[in-house]
Amino acid sequence: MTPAIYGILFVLLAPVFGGLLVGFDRIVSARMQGRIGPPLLQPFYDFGKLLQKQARQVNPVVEPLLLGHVAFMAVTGFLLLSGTDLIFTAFVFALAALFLVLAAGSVNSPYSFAGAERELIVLLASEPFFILMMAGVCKVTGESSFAGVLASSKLVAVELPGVVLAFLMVATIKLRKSPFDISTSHHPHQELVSGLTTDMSGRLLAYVELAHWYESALLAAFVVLLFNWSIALGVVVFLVAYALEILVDNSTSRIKWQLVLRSTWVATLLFSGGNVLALFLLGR
Amino acid sequence: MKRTVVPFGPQHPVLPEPLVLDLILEDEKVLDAIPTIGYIHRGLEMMVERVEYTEMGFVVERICGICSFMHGMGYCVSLETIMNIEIPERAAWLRLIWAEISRIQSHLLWLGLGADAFGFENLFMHCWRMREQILDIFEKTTGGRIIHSVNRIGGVKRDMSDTELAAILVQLQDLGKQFKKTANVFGTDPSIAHRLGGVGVLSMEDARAVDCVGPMARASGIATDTRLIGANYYDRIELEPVVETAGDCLARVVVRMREIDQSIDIIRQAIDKMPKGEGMPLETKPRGNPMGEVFTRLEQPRGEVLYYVKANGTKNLERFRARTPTFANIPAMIKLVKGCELADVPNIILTIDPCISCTER
Amino acid sequence: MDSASFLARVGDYHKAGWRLALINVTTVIAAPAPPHGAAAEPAAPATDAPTADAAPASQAASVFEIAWAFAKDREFETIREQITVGDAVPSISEFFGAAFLYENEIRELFGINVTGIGLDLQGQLYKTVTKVPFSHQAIKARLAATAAAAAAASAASAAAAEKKA
Amino acid sequence: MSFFSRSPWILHYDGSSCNGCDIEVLACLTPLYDVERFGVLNTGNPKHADILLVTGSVNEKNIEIIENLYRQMPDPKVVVAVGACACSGGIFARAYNIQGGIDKVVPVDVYVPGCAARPESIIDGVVQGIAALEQKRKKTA
Amino acid sequence: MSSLIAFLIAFPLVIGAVLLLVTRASVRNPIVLASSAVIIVASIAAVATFGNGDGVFFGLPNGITPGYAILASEIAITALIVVIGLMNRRFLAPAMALIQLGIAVFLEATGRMPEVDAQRLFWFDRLSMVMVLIIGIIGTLICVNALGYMRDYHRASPMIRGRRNVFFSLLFVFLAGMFGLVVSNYLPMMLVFWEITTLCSFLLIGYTRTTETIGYAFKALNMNLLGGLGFGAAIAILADQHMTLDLAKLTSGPASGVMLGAVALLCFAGITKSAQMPFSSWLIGAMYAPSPTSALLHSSTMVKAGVFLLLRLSPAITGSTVGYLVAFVGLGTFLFVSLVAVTEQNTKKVLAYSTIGSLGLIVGCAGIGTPELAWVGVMIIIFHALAKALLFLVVGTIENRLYTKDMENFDTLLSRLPRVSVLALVGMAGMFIAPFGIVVAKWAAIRAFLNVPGGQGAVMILIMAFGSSLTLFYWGKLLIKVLSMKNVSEYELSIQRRVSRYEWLTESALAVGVIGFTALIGPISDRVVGPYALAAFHAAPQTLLNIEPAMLVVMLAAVLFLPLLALWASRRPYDTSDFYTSGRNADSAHVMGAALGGSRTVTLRNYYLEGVINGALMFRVGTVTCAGVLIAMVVTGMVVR
Repeated sequence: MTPAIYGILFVLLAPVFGGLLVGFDRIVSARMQGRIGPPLLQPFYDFGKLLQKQARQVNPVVEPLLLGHVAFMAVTGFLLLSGTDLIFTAFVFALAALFLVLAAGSVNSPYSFAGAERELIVLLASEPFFILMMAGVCKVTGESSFAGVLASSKLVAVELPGVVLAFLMVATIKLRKSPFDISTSHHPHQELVSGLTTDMSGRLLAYVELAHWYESALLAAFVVLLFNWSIALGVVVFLVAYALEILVDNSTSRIKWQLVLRSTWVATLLFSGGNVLALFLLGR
Repeated sequence: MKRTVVPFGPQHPVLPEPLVLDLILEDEKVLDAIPTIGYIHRGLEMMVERVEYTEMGFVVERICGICSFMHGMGYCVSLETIMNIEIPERAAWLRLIWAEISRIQSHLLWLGLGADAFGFENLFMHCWRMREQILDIFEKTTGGRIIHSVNRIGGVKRDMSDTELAAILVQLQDLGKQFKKTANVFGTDPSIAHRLGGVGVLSMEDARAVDCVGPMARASGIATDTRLIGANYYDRIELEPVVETAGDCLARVVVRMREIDQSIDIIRQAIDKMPKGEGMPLETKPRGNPMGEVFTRLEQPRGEVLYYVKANGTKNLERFRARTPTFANIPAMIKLVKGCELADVPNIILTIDPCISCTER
Repeated sequence: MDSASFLARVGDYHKAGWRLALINVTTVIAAPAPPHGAAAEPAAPATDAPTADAAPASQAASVFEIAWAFAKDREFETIREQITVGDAVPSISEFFGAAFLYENEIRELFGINVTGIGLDLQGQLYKTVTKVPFSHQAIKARLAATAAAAAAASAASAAAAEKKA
Repeated sequence: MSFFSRSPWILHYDGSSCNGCDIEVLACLTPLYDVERFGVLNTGNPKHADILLVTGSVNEKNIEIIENLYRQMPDPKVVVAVGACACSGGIFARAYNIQGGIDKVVPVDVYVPGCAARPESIIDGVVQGIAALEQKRKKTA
Repeated sequence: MSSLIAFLIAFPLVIGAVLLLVTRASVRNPIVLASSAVIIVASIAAVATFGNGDGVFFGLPNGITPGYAILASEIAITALIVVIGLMNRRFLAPAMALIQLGIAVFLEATGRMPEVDAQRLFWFDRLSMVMVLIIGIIGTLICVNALGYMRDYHRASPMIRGRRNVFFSLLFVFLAGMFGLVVSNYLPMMLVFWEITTLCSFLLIGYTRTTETIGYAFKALNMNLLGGLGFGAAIAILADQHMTLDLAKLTSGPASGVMLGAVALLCFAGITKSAQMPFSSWLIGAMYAPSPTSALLHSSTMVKAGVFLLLRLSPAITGSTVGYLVAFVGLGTFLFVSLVAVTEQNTKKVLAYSTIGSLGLIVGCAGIGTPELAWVGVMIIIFHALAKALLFLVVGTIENRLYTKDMENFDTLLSRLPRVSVLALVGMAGMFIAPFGIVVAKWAAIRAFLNVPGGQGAVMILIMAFGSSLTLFYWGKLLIKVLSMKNVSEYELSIQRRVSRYEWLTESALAVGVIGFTALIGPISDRVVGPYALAAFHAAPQTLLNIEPAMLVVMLAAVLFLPLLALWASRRPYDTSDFYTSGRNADSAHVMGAALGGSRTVTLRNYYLEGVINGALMFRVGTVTCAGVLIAMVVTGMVVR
């Protein structure tokens, strides 16, 4: 029954982890920009305020879809940690992300719609990587569950260097960082106003935030899969990678969707694909 | 076939000011753009009916809060021409210095906004951090950060002491060095090259065809700079127009970045050449009411500005008209927006450095 | 105005590489201008015509002076034409595409009938509260209002002075 | 105390302003003033905003825009008029296309004076706006 | 027992003949309804009679042998093709039909045909069982649906001459052909049924008799006759070498030598019929036929015959080069049509590409041939049949209300046709959303490909990763359109009321099926698909490891809970708001302020990745690539072995 407890712990603690991460990010970014920045707990203040604020909806399907988005992000984490097949969690992960696209798309307003389309493109760009990564992890360890991979004696990252490399790129998408933050307004002044969150207000926006925190925590869990000696090692590596992402975020502009798609696919194909191909050819 | 229509503006985060475009998109390619403005139109030119010509300068300064100094100066120069007033030499030099400081301020402001539009928040912050130093200079020398009101018909209101000028020059040269680093980012960052390079290309022929002015024209290889006509003591300065030939958004950025250096150099020359000393005359008092008309041309940060003033011998002018650089550059912008990507629209709009309040008055 | 010869002159400027710098309109309140040859000389006020700042005679027609200004390097030249209200003015969009903004503007602000504008903004450029604010009537109304306000103010100050006394 | 005082998000709209106050509003975000210290974000989207900062006065064309933006903001919401033009029409009050301050269109909670309003006074206006926000929240809650 | 099967084949034939004579709708409707009910009951009865579904072989009642009936049928079919071909001045199809007949006659005349085992004419196992249920239930539901659809179709297009008697007659003959095909064990007999389905699909595609559809019909005919030729050649080889014409014996284990060559030719036939590249274009052309035709071709008949044959052949090709090459034809097709589908705006074509892609996956599974992949293949057949039938019927219904197939015109469908939209959403969810069957199958496929040794395995996983993401993209686009909402007028709302009760009935039944079968995936796996794979490959599939079927049910419940939540939310008052239009006027009927004054309706168009993916180019590249692999497959089978 232990795996299920891990899953429940994830559902409870991931938002705290994700929120603190965002708070940390905002402070570090501000320092890089020559500013002091907000308090560490600012994301939680924002979240609390959004819950207190009136939620005005354009249509009644947005809220259920957003709840689906949050719920399935949490469910993905739960499934992952409670021992469900890794490759299947990649599909559930995509479903969770899809709910956000649908919520934004259902508004049928120009900016939300464009944001939704871009998010779909971003999904299209990132999803192959996650499937490949999970397949690679399974192939290397011969295991198919989170606990199994953790128990494996091999350090996965050593055999999947290409996947680790591509992960850095794809994580930029999932963390909604420049240069890949094309679908939401990570930086305020963008052509899509607030991208797919444009028409969401109050608690609807809070759901998106919460889901994003879960998403960040999920990425941390994925890193643990790659650095499977211990959870602590994985989390530390994730934090280092996150710091790197902040740096990249602050030293690049947002690129256009064509390049997002092309570059991510090429990276996935070359690094992850090449890596997985090598694994198969070497008969590991 | 169905096409996406995006209502771009009047309220849009990439546009600090209201400008409206209906963008007709396929995927994200802009097939057509239908523009309109008018959200800032105040009827400023008509204020001549109510405001006497001596006070009108303060209204004209508020055509735009970014080139406020240049607008005030343009108005005063126009009336000085009509009334045949020769202004004291030191006043003319001071005007030139303030004008060039304004240009640096405006370019830094624009570089920041431009960077923010393509998602480079960090650069925005650094450009504006540097810009605050310029605002400090303005505050010290004129009393205002944005609206300066130092121009008078016949001269300027305030003097800057020679030591102060020397300190300003040091400060500006230091800023120029700081700016080198930022300029380096603009010049070398591959993601910026992706966003600006080859985007919104205006060839030299097109630039001539749409009659654009200022950095917009200079980035397309047209060596036009109204400062070259030599009025307002620019004939005493060594000045080469900054010209780039690529004609894309990046070229327009580079032109403005180089002009910051150029302006610092002009200020250095001016401080060298101006007459030194305390208590020199700053103003020649105008007498009577103006009669006659004039067209005045100046080079603002955004390009050539034109003033038409017609006076009829009364206290109120008969007609005042300002044709600002953005007004002349909007046709170029509309031309460039068609056929670009949605993500390029903010960059293209911003690289003309639009000042809608200038345009609409 | 003679459209054909005017357009020919504009065309010459275009061919010679001049840049359109400004299209400027000034409202001149005077007797109807002579039908031809007005372009060369400024509007000669008729002997009994009132000046602009004085209250205009109600019979006088609105006259606009339009100046098309062209620039080439340091040079700067204008073509000037005087027209009366209702006269059609040809657009110069065919030579100078950038003219559309000026032409839309003078149509909205001065009520000048510019024909054949390249990009017709259908009166939506400024969409002012006071329709055609620079038209003869609008100017007259505003001047009258200002005069009335001034008179009222002076009467009030006189009354105040009396009271003080 | 609610979270509103810790996380006021701003929507800035430029009415018929001369740009002066606009760029001062933007300057508040930049390193010298750094309003993000107080949790202030410039959202650029009425649906996310708590405080509507308007610079410049009301004219024929933007009157409905300001109205629309205000209507699209979820409650509780506060309007801060920044600069002389937004407060009363300022120097342009009698220009033919100006209808006056923005209180002609939407209820204004805080008036920030100045031509152009200085960043310090804009920040002060926002702080007062936060207080108004708290009061409105109490009323609706 | 055998009489039930004979009834399943004969009854639709008879009904088909009867319907040919019925021209009045009032007579036709009860006949179609009643006979559909009979077929459904009979197919369920057949499955029930066969008990646990272990493979059984049997002959015709009273031990009758087909004798010359097979040759006679072939002559009849060939004659029909020749006549129609010549009438339309097309000569390729008649030529191929004649060649095929020539082979048959030659074999018969020279006495090369081996003796028929009268007791092994039919083979009924779990795969046949699945197919019989799909044909018997989904196929008949489509026929019933067509009652409503065709009425509106002819109302909407008065230019087309109504020949509904022919249409319905063909539908039933088609079902008969399919029933025969999936239970045949004797290859020449199977070929006859095979050609019946080819002929029926040809006639159905050309139903409207416009120049365009006649062109597509002949394209379909030509390609399928080419496949039939392969089938015939395989029979000729087997007969010539005095090998067995018994399908079960042929596929009892890995084939070798000459037999592998024959199997390769049979695979070729399967690939043409399942519209894999390079033969995909015939199925795309078939989209111009009335929607029930598409539904029938895509879900329960025709293309499923192709993959059915390939799954049957799977044990014979597993592990061989031929098998790998077959797998790559399928997986290559999956990847390339997914790329093409991303750039396609016609909803029916998107559905068609999606079908070809899903079939490609099955072909890929069949080519590799492990117990797990056999499991995946059958699962996809089941769930794809349900979801795709539903989708085509729903799109048909929408098409008859809105007069458009353009996906861009499906926006705000949830507001305009709420109940139809819900059905469409179920269908789409069934195609690509996580707990639904096809996604579970895809996941299982990736798992199984992990065990494929060497570089092939890696390439397959790469194809799966990219292909699945592309699938997500094009379905996501369609889903956004359907899910969007706006305020609609009374008139627009009234449109939905004109949907006939036949359509409601059948589409709702299919929607319930999509959800119900997903919930039952555990039992289906345990009782049907798992044992089938065990029987075919002599090893139990290790698929639902680390995935609890119960967990899938919970996930499904969670996904289904959301629409209920939406329904509940929509009945409750909520704070409404306009959408963001940069401060311009906007209202809930989706009208916003335009730049030059006035207003304009919001129009939005999905992205088609222009400049990144060139659909036409991808189609050509895929066709050429897969053609190359296919030729290599046949050559390997025939020559290299």
